[in-house]
Amino acid sequence: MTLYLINILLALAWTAVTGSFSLANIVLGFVLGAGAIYLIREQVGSLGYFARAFRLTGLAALFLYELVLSAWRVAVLVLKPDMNLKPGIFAYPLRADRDFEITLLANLITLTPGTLSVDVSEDRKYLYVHAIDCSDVEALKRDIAQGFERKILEAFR
Amino acid sequence: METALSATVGIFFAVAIYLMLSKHIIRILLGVAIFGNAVNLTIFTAGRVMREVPPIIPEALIAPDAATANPLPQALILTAIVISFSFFAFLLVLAFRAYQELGSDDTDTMRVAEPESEDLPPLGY
Amino acid sequence: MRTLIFRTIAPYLTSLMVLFSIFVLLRGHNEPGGGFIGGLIAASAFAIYGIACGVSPVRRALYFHPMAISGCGLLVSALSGLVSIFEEMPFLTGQWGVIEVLGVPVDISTVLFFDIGVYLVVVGSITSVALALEEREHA
Amino acid sequence: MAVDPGKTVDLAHAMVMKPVAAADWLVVAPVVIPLVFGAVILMLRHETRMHASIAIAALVATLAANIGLLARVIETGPLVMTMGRWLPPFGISFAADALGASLALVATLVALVCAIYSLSDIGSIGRRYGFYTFMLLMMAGVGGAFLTGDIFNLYVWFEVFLISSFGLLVLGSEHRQLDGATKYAILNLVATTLFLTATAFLYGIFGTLNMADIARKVDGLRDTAPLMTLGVMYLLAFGMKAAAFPVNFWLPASYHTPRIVTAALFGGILTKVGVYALLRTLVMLFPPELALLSGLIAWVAGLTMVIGIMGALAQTDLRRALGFVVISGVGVMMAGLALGTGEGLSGTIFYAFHSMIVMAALYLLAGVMNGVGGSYSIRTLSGLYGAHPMLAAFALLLMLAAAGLPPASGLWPKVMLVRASLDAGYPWLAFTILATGLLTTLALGRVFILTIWRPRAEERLAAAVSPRLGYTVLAALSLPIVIMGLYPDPVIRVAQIAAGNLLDAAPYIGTVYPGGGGQ
Amino acid sequence: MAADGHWLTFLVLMLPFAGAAVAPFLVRSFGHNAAWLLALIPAFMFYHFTGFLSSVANGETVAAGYSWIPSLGVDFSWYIDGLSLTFALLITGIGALIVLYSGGYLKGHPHLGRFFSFILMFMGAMQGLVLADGFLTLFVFWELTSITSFLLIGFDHVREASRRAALQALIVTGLGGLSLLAGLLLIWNMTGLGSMSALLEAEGALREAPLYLAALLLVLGGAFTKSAQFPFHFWLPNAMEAPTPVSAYLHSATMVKAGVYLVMRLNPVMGDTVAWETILPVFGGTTLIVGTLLAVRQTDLKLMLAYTTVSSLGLLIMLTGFGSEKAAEAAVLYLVAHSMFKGALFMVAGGIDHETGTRDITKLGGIGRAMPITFAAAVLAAISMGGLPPFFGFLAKEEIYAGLWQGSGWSGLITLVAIVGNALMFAVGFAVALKPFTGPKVETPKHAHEGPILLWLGPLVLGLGGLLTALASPLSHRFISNPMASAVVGEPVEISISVVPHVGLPLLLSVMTIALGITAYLALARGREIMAGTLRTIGWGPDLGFDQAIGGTVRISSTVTRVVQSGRLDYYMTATFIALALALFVPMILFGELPALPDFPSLRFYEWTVLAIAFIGLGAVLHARDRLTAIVSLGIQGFAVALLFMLLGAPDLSFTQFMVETLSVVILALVMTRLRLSPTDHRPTGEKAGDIAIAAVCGATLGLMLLRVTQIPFDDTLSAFFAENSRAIAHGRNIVNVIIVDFRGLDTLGEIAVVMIAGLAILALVRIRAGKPADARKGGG
Amino acid sequence: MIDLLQNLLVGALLIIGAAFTFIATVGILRLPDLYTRMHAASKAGTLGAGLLLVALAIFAEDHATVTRALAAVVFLMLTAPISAHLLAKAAYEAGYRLWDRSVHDDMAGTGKDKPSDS
Amino acid sequence: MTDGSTFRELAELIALAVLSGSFLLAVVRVVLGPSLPDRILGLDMLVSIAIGFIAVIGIRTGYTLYLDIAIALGLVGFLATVAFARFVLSRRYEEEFIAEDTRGIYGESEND
Ligand code: NA
Ligand code: NA
Repeated sequence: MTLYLINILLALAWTAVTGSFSLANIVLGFVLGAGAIYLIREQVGSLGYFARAFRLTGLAALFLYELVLSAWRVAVLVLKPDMNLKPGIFAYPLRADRDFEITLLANLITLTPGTLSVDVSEDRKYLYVHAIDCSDVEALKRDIAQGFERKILEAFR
Repeated sequence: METALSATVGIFFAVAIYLMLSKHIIRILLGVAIFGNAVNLTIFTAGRVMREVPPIIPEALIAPDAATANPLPQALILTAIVISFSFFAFLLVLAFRAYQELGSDDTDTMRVAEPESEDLPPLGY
Repeated sequence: MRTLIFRTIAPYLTSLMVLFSIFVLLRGHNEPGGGFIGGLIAASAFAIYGIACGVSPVRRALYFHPMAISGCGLLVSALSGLVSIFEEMPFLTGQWGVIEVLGVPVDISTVLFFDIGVYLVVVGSITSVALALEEREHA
Repeated sequence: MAVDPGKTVDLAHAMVMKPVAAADWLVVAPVVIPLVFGAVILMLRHETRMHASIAIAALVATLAANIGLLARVIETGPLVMTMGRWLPPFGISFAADALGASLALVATLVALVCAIYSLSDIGSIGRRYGFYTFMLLMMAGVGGAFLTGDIFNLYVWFEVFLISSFGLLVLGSEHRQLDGATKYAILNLVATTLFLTATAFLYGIFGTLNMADIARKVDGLRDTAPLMTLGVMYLLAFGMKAAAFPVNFWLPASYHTPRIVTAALFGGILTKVGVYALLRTLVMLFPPELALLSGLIAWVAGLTMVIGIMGALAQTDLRRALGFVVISGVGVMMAGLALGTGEGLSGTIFYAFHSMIVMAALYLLAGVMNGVGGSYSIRTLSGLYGAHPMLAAFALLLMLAAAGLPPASGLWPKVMLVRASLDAGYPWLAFTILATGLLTTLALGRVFILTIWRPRAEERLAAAVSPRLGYTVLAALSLPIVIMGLYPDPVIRVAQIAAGNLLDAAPYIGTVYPGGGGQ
Repeated sequence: MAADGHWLTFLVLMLPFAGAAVAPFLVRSFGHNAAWLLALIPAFMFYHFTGFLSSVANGETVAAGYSWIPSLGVDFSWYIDGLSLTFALLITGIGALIVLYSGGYLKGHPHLGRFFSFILMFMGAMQGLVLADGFLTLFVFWELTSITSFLLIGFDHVREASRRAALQALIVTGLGGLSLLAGLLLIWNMTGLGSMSALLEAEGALREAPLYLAALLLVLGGAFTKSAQFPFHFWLPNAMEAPTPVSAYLHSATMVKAGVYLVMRLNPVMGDTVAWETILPVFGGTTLIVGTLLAVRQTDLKLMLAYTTVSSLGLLIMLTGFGSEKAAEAAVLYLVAHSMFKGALFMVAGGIDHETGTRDITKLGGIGRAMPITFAAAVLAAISMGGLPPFFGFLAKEEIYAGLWQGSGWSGLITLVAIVGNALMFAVGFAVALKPFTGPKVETPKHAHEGPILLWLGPLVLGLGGLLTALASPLSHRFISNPMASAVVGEPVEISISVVPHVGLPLLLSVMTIALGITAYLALARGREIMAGTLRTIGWGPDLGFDQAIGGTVRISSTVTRVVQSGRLDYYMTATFIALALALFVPMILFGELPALPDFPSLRFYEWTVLAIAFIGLGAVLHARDRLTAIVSLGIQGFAVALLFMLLGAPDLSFTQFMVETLSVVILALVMTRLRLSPTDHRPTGEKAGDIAIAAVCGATLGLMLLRVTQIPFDDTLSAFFAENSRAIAHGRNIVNVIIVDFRGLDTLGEIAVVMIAGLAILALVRIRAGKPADARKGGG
Repeated sequence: MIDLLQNLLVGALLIIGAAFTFIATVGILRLPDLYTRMHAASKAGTLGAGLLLVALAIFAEDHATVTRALAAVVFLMLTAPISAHLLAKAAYEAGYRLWDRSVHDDMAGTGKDKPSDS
Repeated sequence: MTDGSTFRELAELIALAVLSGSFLLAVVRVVLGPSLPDRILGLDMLVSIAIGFIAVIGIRTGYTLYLDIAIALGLVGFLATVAFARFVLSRRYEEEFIAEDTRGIYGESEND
């Protein structure tokens, strides 16, 4: 978090020096600031900062990919003359246990293919997910566990 | 455009009034809401209509260089929308409380202020 | 409605919306927006907060009773119209001035305060309604 | 590109350059003072002890401003202030003429007296949930309605006092209140919405909202625009607000349900705002249309009077009877509108002053009677004379006032209206006015002999509420009633000036547009 | 108006009201003896008016006053001539005696002070009435007499009969008062003359006015009700519920004569027409006969006197309207005589009641020995009433017959009526004066003995007055009868009649009357039975009719109100929208305000879509099976309107509309949470058709009106101004917002006031619950 | 060249975005129960609107618009899943059953589907 | 030859047409229901479409100021859905209501 602040300060310094407060210039300042911090990564112990940044980026990329994919699948499904659906709700055992992680996971699941978070169990052990194709529950669970949940845990721990 | 809007306004008014002739407060309230929209469209149309050009002066100019939509009716409607929203909210809660206390939203049965069987006042002296 | 997911995300959403509402308020003079719309957005934010996390946190967050905020708004608007009496001008005549904040010139005007008053009235009243109804819900 | 236009633009093309003296603020003071103090009271929600004093102080200040305003208007003619310094018709003009200023004054007087009576009628819960805020904002709305010179702004002030009256009406949430408020709210909302619709059409026709501007443009549009339909719409919308037959239903359905001080405020003030708006629009803006509608309005007036007083005769509940008396008074005022002559209009205006005070006083009287007699029903209320002769005296005076008998104020406006009716060739209207007076005597005379004179069957109850405060406010209202009854000349003079301003709008227009041209 | 020198008269006019104000305090200090002090007020007034006697006798009149309501051209003015002066003297003179009598009669009454107040107020009103010159001065005092008489009749308000009588008198005389007002205003309108003196000067003006007959009927409406002419006579006997001083004063000597006064006053300007000379004698004669017949029926002393008063009033009206100079003179003489003898007899009746505890003539007898002075007063009065010499009543009676008999059939009929009426009055009068005092002693509730001086002074003075005025007839004619008769006739007249009987037709008729009267006196008991039987057969009378009228009015009112104010919101709404439909449709058709035929609109496809969405939303709201669907559908049309605003260049509107629609739906959802609603609402098909018709007409006409409006060339000065100055002066690029916060900031100030109040009102609604005095929760903070 | 690219990109995004939106609406019409319909709305719908906003961002010249367009996308992504979750949960707890040909329901019997509190 | 604006304008029209169609279809769902959550879903969909519509109109007219409306609509549309969900939840045990509400599609129509 501290490093994030430092990065912002660097960006501000950049804009002050260049005398332009335009958005592009701020972004440029931020990127340059990140580069500057990267240069001094070992002194300031910023390895985790970048690693997390990369993982977050990875999560975002995965999400976008999954979003497009899911939208596409839904499109195909909907446009098919014969919708051979096998929907259902399954309980997904959570590894994540922080509110924030659970929430993020649930939201990502909702936005991705064929799954939709309905609820979290009282004891926060299970996430109830509605799937549009529930013929193979275990495969679904596996996908989530190795997809989003892993990435989230990587990014935030 | 004005013709289409006039017709629209007429339909809005008709629907609103039909709903307001109901015995049930919730329906009357729906009528009130539509009534409000009808009036807003009336104000809008009465100020004459122009497509798409919002009455906002471009950054570079001191005054619009071309005709814009008439801003005054818009300002009037804003005031009217806000007011009718306030009234709608009040009426809604009033209806709700009336329902809670009187047990009905049928205006025929919630006649507490003017009860049905009122006897004559005393005729003596 | 106080599900874990909603409850976790609602405060962030609320602050985001309040921020956005102030943005809408301040730019209203030049772009679509203004006190009323800004106030509605902020009130929506508090309503979401209230639905997700309960009424008490919202009341604590606002500190003042929403209707007092509303009254304050009306007062601010009316008073901003009264400033012009000192300039021998009619009620609600806009007074414009520039003050320096840390060396940066900032335009201030009675018109802006008027709009802020509108904002406060709307935030206060609508929030009050929403909270009162929400509260009744759990009575 | 820093645009600093103030320096490059000649302000005189857009703004009033003449400095505005602080004394000119009298014209907005009746709105601003109650508005500001209403907000302050709301901010001090929990200091309920302070509410009444703040409200009374605010109303005293408003009353003072109103007195100053009326004095100035009588002395030097209409007073105008265009908000935001914009030239009329671009800014919203407040334009006080004798009509608006005098009605605002009387309304404030009534409100002040009601505020004093509320000390005994409104508890801390009522205060906490906004009684005084509602009341002050209602007065701001009423003042605004009387003083504004802009027709859309008139709509806004109508809504302000309407929503405030809703608040007052529901305060307490008793069953009857909720039912009454539902009818009141929905029907009144229909009325104001019609008003707004008519105003939309008006704007579409005239391209302006300033009443002086409309008045000077109207003759040029008479051949091309659907002004008759417009006039009828205003007649209907404001007739509803004024509770004229056949659109008077909301009033008897609701006025008897709230706290008595609220009923007094309503009974005194609200319908008169509707009458005022009728006068302002129909007489000042659409006189030829009014002339064509004269017969219709005369019928409305007559039926309103008769239906109203018949309703009063049929009631057991004192407050409900008074609601109908209010309606019958509206009919009397409509009569002057139908005649449209100077004498008729001044009769209407005088009657409005009279009716505001008398109806408020009658409701307060009912409140005091209930306080000492424990009921509003003329079936059970009785035996008040023995213990409370003062009450009997007030009751008698107010009965005479309402019936239009000397030595109270009601006589003179009726005389003026009867004379005007005979002059204008409406003898049956004169007859109806007089017959209504007789029926009012009957209705209230019955109330008097039953509640005041009739002895109580059981042992007399100790007064639940001390009538002292009630006597004070009744005395405060009786004083103008008697003065107007014995020496009506100043009031008639004001009413005549007001009527003159309506019939000849030239001074009004001239004040709003001092240059004669304007734009 | 000349004011100088007349201030004393003005003071005298106001004096009784001042006396009314202090009376309760005097009574508190002096008890019933305050009467002596208070009697000084009328005594002083009487004295003041005697000062006018000689000048008035010389044919002078005084018209004076102050400008009262210059803006209406109304003066507070008075007119003193023979007519008003005589009345004023009677009012103040008898008034002084009545005040004294009241002190005795109501001695010890807890509300004696109040009584004095009322009686003094009445005195002031009555005096003002007869002296008033300006029409409105007259009317104000006229109504004040009705009001004070209401208070006096209802003085004993614990009794229902009192209350009824008071209301009855108020309503009947109130009816007349309004009729009179209408008449006076009509006269004023027609002639431009607003005062009696002016009217008297322009003698012919009124008779020739176009609406003379209407004015006459209206004025007579006032006079007849006040003077208890048939069929309005019934209130007067009922008014005997009042304490006896009131009966003696108001209901014999003064107030009931107000109508006679009015007729006399107007005789010079309204008389001498066929209408006048028909209506007055017919009503007067009928009243005379009916009154006497009903008097015969009574056993109560006061009621007997009351009905003879009705007769006398009828006689006076008949005489005044007969049209001959002599008849008018007779009316004058009879009026003066009647005031004295009837006032005396009432006081005697009251004295008897006071001392014996009963007024029932059948339960009285032989108290003459116990109450000799009262007996004497009674006999004196009765002789005058019977028209026997040498009393003033005799002069009057002689003059009556001299005035009425003209040889024609009509005059014969009238004369016959007068004879019958006088004879019966003779009988009743002597019955009252003799029956209780003579014959064997009858046991009475209280043991009879002579009352205190306060009780017998009045009747005795009045009884003697009837004798003295007759004996000194030249004097009384010079100062009283002649000036008054001149005023009534309208030109100077000279009355010559004296107590010395002149042999002639009048004397013959008098003898006939007396003979008939004695017969009737002897057959009184039998006559009573016959009358009682007759009335039982008829079974209905105006008095009963009054109750039925009141009850009927209330019932009809109730029925009408029940229809008009049905208590059902849907009726109210239906009526309102029918009114709207008519208000729009009729002028549009009648005045040709329909729009020109428009072209078919050319819209872009997505604009059509938006409109279609709106209509689908509306349709769904209408068609919705349950209210929830309707609510959701409501969102659709609001949504469509917002889109429409966006497409039409109104971003602020669109923005606001979206927000507001959403919030409306949110609040609906929050509120509806707890509502358990029946899923459908029922509207019978017939009702549905009606509603559809109303809605369709309203919608169509509003749409047409809008179209019509948009076909007028538009004046966009305002918007051009806003566009030009929005940025240049008001520093804002968003013109709409600049309008809202600057150009039309006041609208917005009002608007936020509405928002604030709505919030507060909703809070009050939600928090305050009936029966639970507090807001339960502390959460409000 | 930049203009061409921009226009082509904007045009393509417009068509694709609109298409996804359309598909979503077809989905909510065709799919058999509430829960399956919500898939269409929360995915295709969100993506459609998002793409159209991105098209606007690309089309716009000034930074403020770009930022706001992207902010709008983020808001959309943030709120869409939550509203889907809330609606699904509410509907399930309110007793709206799954489609009768659903193959699996782990939530049945957790107490969410029947009265648990007073 | 061209800067591709013709294509863009065509795409705008296509998008508007498609979105118009979507509007109508979503409205159909709202109107048809059959259950309350279905209608809410339809409304939610309408909001999404409107956001897209605003974007397209913004491109077409060049007035990007409509964007703020889109943002606010996103936020407040969310509030509406939340409130409706809350409403649905609060009615959870009204068996009668639900039975009637769901009869159309989950019951008879599928089986019969
Ligand atoms: Na506004
Ligand atoms: Na009123």
